[in-house]
Amino acid sequence: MNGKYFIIPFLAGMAYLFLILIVRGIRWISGLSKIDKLRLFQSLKSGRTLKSLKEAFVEGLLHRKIFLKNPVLGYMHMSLAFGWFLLIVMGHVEAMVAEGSLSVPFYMPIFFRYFKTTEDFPLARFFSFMMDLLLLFVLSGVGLAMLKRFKKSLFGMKRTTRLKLFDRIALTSLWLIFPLRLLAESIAAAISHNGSFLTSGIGKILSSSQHIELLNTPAWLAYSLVLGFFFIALPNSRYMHIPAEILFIFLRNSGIRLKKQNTTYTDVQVFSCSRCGICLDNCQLSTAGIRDTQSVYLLKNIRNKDLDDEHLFNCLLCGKCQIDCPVGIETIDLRITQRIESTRQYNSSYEYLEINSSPSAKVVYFAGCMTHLTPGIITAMQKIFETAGENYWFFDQEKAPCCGRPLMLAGQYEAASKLIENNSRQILASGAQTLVVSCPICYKVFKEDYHLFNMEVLMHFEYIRRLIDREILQVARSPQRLLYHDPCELGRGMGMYKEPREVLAMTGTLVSIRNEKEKAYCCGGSLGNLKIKQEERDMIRNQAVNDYLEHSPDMLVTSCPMCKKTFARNTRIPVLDISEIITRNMLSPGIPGLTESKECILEEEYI
Amino acid sequence: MMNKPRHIAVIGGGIAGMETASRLAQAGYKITLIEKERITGGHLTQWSHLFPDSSDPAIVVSRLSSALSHQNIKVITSTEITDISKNGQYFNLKSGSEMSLNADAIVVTSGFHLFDASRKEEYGYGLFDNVLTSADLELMMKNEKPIRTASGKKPRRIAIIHCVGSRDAKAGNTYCSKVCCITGIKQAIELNKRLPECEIFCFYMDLRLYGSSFDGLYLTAQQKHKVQFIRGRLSEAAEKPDKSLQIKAEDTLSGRPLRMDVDMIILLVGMEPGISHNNFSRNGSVQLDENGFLKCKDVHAARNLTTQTGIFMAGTCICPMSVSETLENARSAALEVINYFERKM
Amino acid sequence: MKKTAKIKWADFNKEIADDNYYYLRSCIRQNFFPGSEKAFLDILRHNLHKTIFDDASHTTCAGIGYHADIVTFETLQTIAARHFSLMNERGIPSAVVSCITSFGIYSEILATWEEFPEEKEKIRAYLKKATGREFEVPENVVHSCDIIYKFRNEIAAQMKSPLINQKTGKPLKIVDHIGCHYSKMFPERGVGGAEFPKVLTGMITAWGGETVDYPERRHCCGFGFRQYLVKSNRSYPMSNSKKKFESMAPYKPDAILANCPGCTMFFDRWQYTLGQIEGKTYGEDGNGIPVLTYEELAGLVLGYDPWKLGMQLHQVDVEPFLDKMGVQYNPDDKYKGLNGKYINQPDFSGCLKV
Amino acid sequence: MPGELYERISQDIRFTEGLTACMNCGICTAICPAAEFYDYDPRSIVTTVQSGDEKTLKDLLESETIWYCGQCMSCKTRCPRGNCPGQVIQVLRKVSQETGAFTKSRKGRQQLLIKDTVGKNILKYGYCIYPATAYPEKHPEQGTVWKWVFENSHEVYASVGGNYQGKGPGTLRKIPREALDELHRIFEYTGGINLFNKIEEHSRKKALELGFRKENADPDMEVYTRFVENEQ
Amino acid sequence: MKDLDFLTSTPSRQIDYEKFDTRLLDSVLENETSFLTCMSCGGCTATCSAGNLTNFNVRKIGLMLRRGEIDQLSVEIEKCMFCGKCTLVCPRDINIRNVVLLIKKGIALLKTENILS
Repeated sequence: MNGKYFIIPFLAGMAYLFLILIVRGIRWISGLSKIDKLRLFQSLKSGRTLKSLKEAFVEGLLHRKIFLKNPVLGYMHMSLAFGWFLLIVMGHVEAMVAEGSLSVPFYMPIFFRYFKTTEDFPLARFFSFMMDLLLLFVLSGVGLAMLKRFKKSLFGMKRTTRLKLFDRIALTSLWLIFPLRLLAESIAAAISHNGSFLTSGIGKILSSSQHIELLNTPAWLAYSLVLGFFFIALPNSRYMHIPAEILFIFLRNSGIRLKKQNTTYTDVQVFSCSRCGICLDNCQLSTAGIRDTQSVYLLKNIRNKDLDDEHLFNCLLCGKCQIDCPVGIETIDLRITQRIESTRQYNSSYEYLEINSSPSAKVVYFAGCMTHLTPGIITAMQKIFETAGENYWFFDQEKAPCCGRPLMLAGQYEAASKLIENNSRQILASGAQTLVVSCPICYKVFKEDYHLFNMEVLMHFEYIRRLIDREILQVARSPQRLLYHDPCELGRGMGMYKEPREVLAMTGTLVSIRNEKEKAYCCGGSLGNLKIKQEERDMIRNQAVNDYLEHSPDMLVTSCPMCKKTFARNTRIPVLDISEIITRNMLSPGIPGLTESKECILEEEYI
Repeated sequence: MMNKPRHIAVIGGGIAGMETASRLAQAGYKITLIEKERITGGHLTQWSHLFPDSSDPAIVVSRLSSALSHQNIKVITSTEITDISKNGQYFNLKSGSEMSLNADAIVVTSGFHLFDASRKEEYGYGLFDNVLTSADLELMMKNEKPIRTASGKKPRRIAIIHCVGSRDAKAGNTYCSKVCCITGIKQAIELNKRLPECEIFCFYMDLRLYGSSFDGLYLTAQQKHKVQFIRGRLSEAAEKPDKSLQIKAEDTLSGRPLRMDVDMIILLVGMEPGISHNNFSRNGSVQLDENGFLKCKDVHAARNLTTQTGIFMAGTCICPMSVSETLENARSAALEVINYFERKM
Repeated sequence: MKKTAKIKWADFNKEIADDNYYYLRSCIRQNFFPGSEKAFLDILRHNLHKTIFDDASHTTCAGIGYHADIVTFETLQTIAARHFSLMNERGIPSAVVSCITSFGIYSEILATWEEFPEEKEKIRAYLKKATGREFEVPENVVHSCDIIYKFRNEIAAQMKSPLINQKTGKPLKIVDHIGCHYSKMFPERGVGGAEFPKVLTGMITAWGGETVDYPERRHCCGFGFRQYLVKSNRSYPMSNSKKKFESMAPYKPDAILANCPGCTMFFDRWQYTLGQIEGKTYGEDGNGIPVLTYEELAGLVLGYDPWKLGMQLHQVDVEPFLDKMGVQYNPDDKYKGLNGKYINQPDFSGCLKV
Repeated sequence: MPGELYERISQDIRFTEGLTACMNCGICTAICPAAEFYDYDPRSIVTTVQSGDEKTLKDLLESETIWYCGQCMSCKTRCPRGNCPGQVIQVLRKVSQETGAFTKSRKGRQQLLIKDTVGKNILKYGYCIYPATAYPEKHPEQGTVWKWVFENSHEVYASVGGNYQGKGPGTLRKIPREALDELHRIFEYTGGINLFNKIEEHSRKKALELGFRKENADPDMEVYTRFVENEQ
Repeated sequence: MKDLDFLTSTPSRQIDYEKFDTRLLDSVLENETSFLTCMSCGGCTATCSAGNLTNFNVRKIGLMLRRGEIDQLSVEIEKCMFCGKCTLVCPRDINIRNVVLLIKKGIALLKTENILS
């Protein structure tokens, strides 16, 4: 067979790709901690492997999540990935049938039409039809991808990521692979009359040319070349996400999690990002014109090792990017880990902290720094405790450190642990069983990072709910239309959507909107973002307010003092905390009947 | 109606006098406006920019000047009234022995006198080449001169000193001159526009920015023009061999003394009562208040009335005022004069 | 509210009596510049033909004790009242005070009595009880530098050596230092007010010299009373003096002229100390800057022998200045006693022993 | 709340004279020689006194800070309200000595040293400073020339027309007995001696408190003096 | 040199504008322009969680930065808890948390460059 050398680029690319993948795979896996390696090993032996395989198939090839979010985009990804996959599988079957052997050289199916010019094997027509059909399937995806690149709005996307050199090579190669395959096969079909509807059709047109034979080898060479290019570019481009994602799925399913420092698991996640850009559309920072700090850029920056604080810390940490990530990258924790790395050299020791004696109490109330700026919530909570006759200790009434969460959001993990340790000791010393907090920021850190043993940590509305259930507290229903704003730390952060709504439903009519729960807006106040300007925060907040106003609620209710403060700056919509709504509609003990609820009381704030 | 037009003498051809004169002339009164300088317009003729909008004071002056061409107005310049006396139902005004004039009423609009900065010796005005007053700076900018040190160099750092001659028992003035703070901020901004590389510091005790847009100007000065504000009153300035100035103040917010070298100092001089006030008060015809300004009959209800019936007043001879306040005050004085004659009829 | 008159201090001349003075001596000046007080009396009597009474009976004013807080204000006032009583006894209406601290104290007492007459009556009672004396406030209390300033032109008329550098023909550059208590408290009691008193510069220019302004000109020498008197506090006065030396050194002054005995002494001594500890000098060629009292300067101008003026008692050698002025002196007489007898001599004089 | 200490401070005429109402402009601190070399801020002292709070005043009287002032009175020159923080300091120091608060601070305790040198000179010789007691070993900064003067005092003073320890008028004359007696009586009748005694008495208490005790249980003032001299 | 038994001269407490390193200030101003607009009202200090526990003064942090007192600043800045109350009460909406972050970062950098011990 003359001219067989044209497959060399393909072979070289393939060899390079596998070499890199093996090296990386070994490095990533060996870089895991001992315990994580054990986890991986255990899971490979168990049924979880099957689950991972299935997930890899469903997400990696079929792109289920993208499909659900955006069918056109999903189809595009699926046609490329799954179509190519099928082409390879079908090609191998065809080659095996044609050769009558289970072992054919692995390049054979790729260049099948070049090598096999006759249709003298069983089901040859069927195979060539299927192969043409699959090629068309893939080409439709390529077509869409080209269209998307030049007219993204057709895909319902506002923005796509920017490309760098290797991405461009890989992308161009990828775009060219299938049209060139079509061309090569069509030329082969013109010469050997072996194609099906697609290739032979084009072959017929091409056969009008006098020197069609002369074009055959160059066309296959071109096809081989772009494949080679693609494979060489792949590990250095975003297409690395294809193999990385598969590994990611296996590691994740074996129970490996992100740590407070970078590990190779971080790298696996970083490389698993396909830069599909879905996170860009979810991100509210775009509303404020911030367009270079989103998760996809963060991952890119980590990969390229050019992450700076201005980008790292300009994120609300609201978690909206994470919920829709088709790959399931833990964008929030990943960013916090980077913040920990970035600020590791300057953590505070808070040597001035003192342990004061704690009074004994049944319930400890921790208002938190933010609640101290919304005295309305404190007053409401005190009233609730008093009505309930609770033996409670207001831990931070006079002097107490912060809960530590804001420090964590700033990456100051070690420093936060000092506060956590100090607070824990004092809270535990009270002998209380329950810790009530009125701020989701505190709630999250108390739940996740404090070690309070048997002590139960409750958000204030959970505590209120118990009081109502036990008929210690009675609330009246008012006809008010209440729109509940999910705080990020509580909703996406802790998955609490149902509980606050249940409490609110007892005292008013809840207005349901499209952008709630997982899709809820961030108020823009976020302590997670250390770089954003106030005007930008205002834009983000106003976007939410404008949407809320369309549903004409009587009141915006939230369960986060920070959200409350943020919304209070926009005076178009009255905003209250759950606790305040409850105290307003609380029936005074002994005096049945509705306490008068005022429409909107502008409470005195510290500002 | 009146049989014979009443004759009113307006003493002082600054903006208060010009505005009062033109308003009264429009109302049909005969006006004699007496100005001691060669031209009317007062201090504004020496000024470059008005706060808060950086507009040109020449526009204000020329509008007022054209109103003076009214047929009922007679303008006498280069004449200083040295004595006022009451003569039956007339007031008699004298300028030395050269001029004598009778009027049915008088409006004093004799304005203010800029604090003589050389009285604060420790600031070195008149001693050191690079110590200027806010008025010197205005004149420099008005004449489109580049802002340079005495030796012609571009200043790298300028200090603007608030409260010079104001709120100062040592200078004999314990009142606040009110417009200096905002003038300082305006000048800081103008300096930054002309010298973008130059650091500008304001030394203040309190920023008394009473106008609705003045605080916005303060913000702009900080934000856009990188003007820095240090809370502390300048204690002394001293000249260094290279003619730059070493200044000392306390950074009161740090509680520590502060020394700084600057290439130029701008002293925000306050308004003092005009010297001619003594001429009016000498024979007891009008009284002065504790700061030496003309005393109002009532600080709330009768700000344009002196203690002498028939003698009115307007503008900065009453107290420090901005341009817009002076003009408003002048119009209210005109109204008081008209009321006075209508009641008399 | 205390208001001050709206005047320019630069034009201010205080009232200084013409003749017939009562001399109140200074502790520090007698200790460290004994020749200066002698020279002052000599100049007044022999060059200016004035009457000045030098009383044996007056004592210290206790001012150093007062500002170091171990002497009460009442004690201080009564001591001053006793001195006024001594003046009354002699019928002399005008006091000439040699010390700036004392001058400040008399000024403070007179101002207090003016504002609180009942305080004066209290002191009258104290003095009566303690000594049986009565007193009236003198008509005029000035510092001895005020007298020299007042008659600076008369002195200039008798001048033997003007303040001209004999080698270059240019005026000698002299920086002045005014003692804080001369007029910082009561500007109306200093010639030219508080900021730029003319009392010393007036002498310098009248005698042909030139004065230079320097940034720390008005800064205190750093005496600080208790800050100097207690050994462990002495880094404070030294730091302050050092600040002044560093500020004046770039102007290359030929001498420092001070009107306060303490300041004169400190500038002289701290240059030595800084030289010893830090190895640094502030004058030319590794020397210090000579420090002069105004009596010494007047004496030199009038042709007095520097050793009779007591200039050998300066730690910083004054010879370079004398040479520039062209004053005739015999170096061999520097350490000679009353009858030309050699007294012995210091280990070394100057700032830095090399 | 204003209490006894504020009463006591405000009764001194120097307080009336020295403080009207401070507007916190900082002009005094700006040129204060002590503010530069000590952790000292006359403005804030005046504000503290102005607040009149008894507890804060007590702390102030026991603090180091009131002893930092060098009494140059430069503050008085510039104050736009005509105040004199230096005079306020004098009053605070007086009250601190009267109440014994001065022994609570290192710098305050030094008052004993000043009383024992300057105080002694005044009463013994009628001079604040006296050649015979300006010992060169205690005054190394006075230099080699002073050592020469000290060692040859009679000859040196005589050579420049002095009258050291002589009769009659003149430089460093001996103050006549009658004059010294009058001076003594003035000190006695005006509370001067009383102040000396107060300083001594409180210092003795402090010496005992610090455990400087002689065999007979009296305070050992020599050791205490050396302690105060060398305290850093 | 001779030891005359007492300190030679005391270090000056005076803020000397001619003598400080503005690199830290410059880097903060470059990245957080809102810091320019501080008017030293002290609202931040009044609300500060850390300031409630110790003598930490947020307003003075800004002053130390402006006056180049880096040594003191490096000690004081450690006390901040990042709780963000200051940012919320600031009448000029200064992003104080970022200022603190930038200072901490800058100081760490100066330390690595051995400029600060």
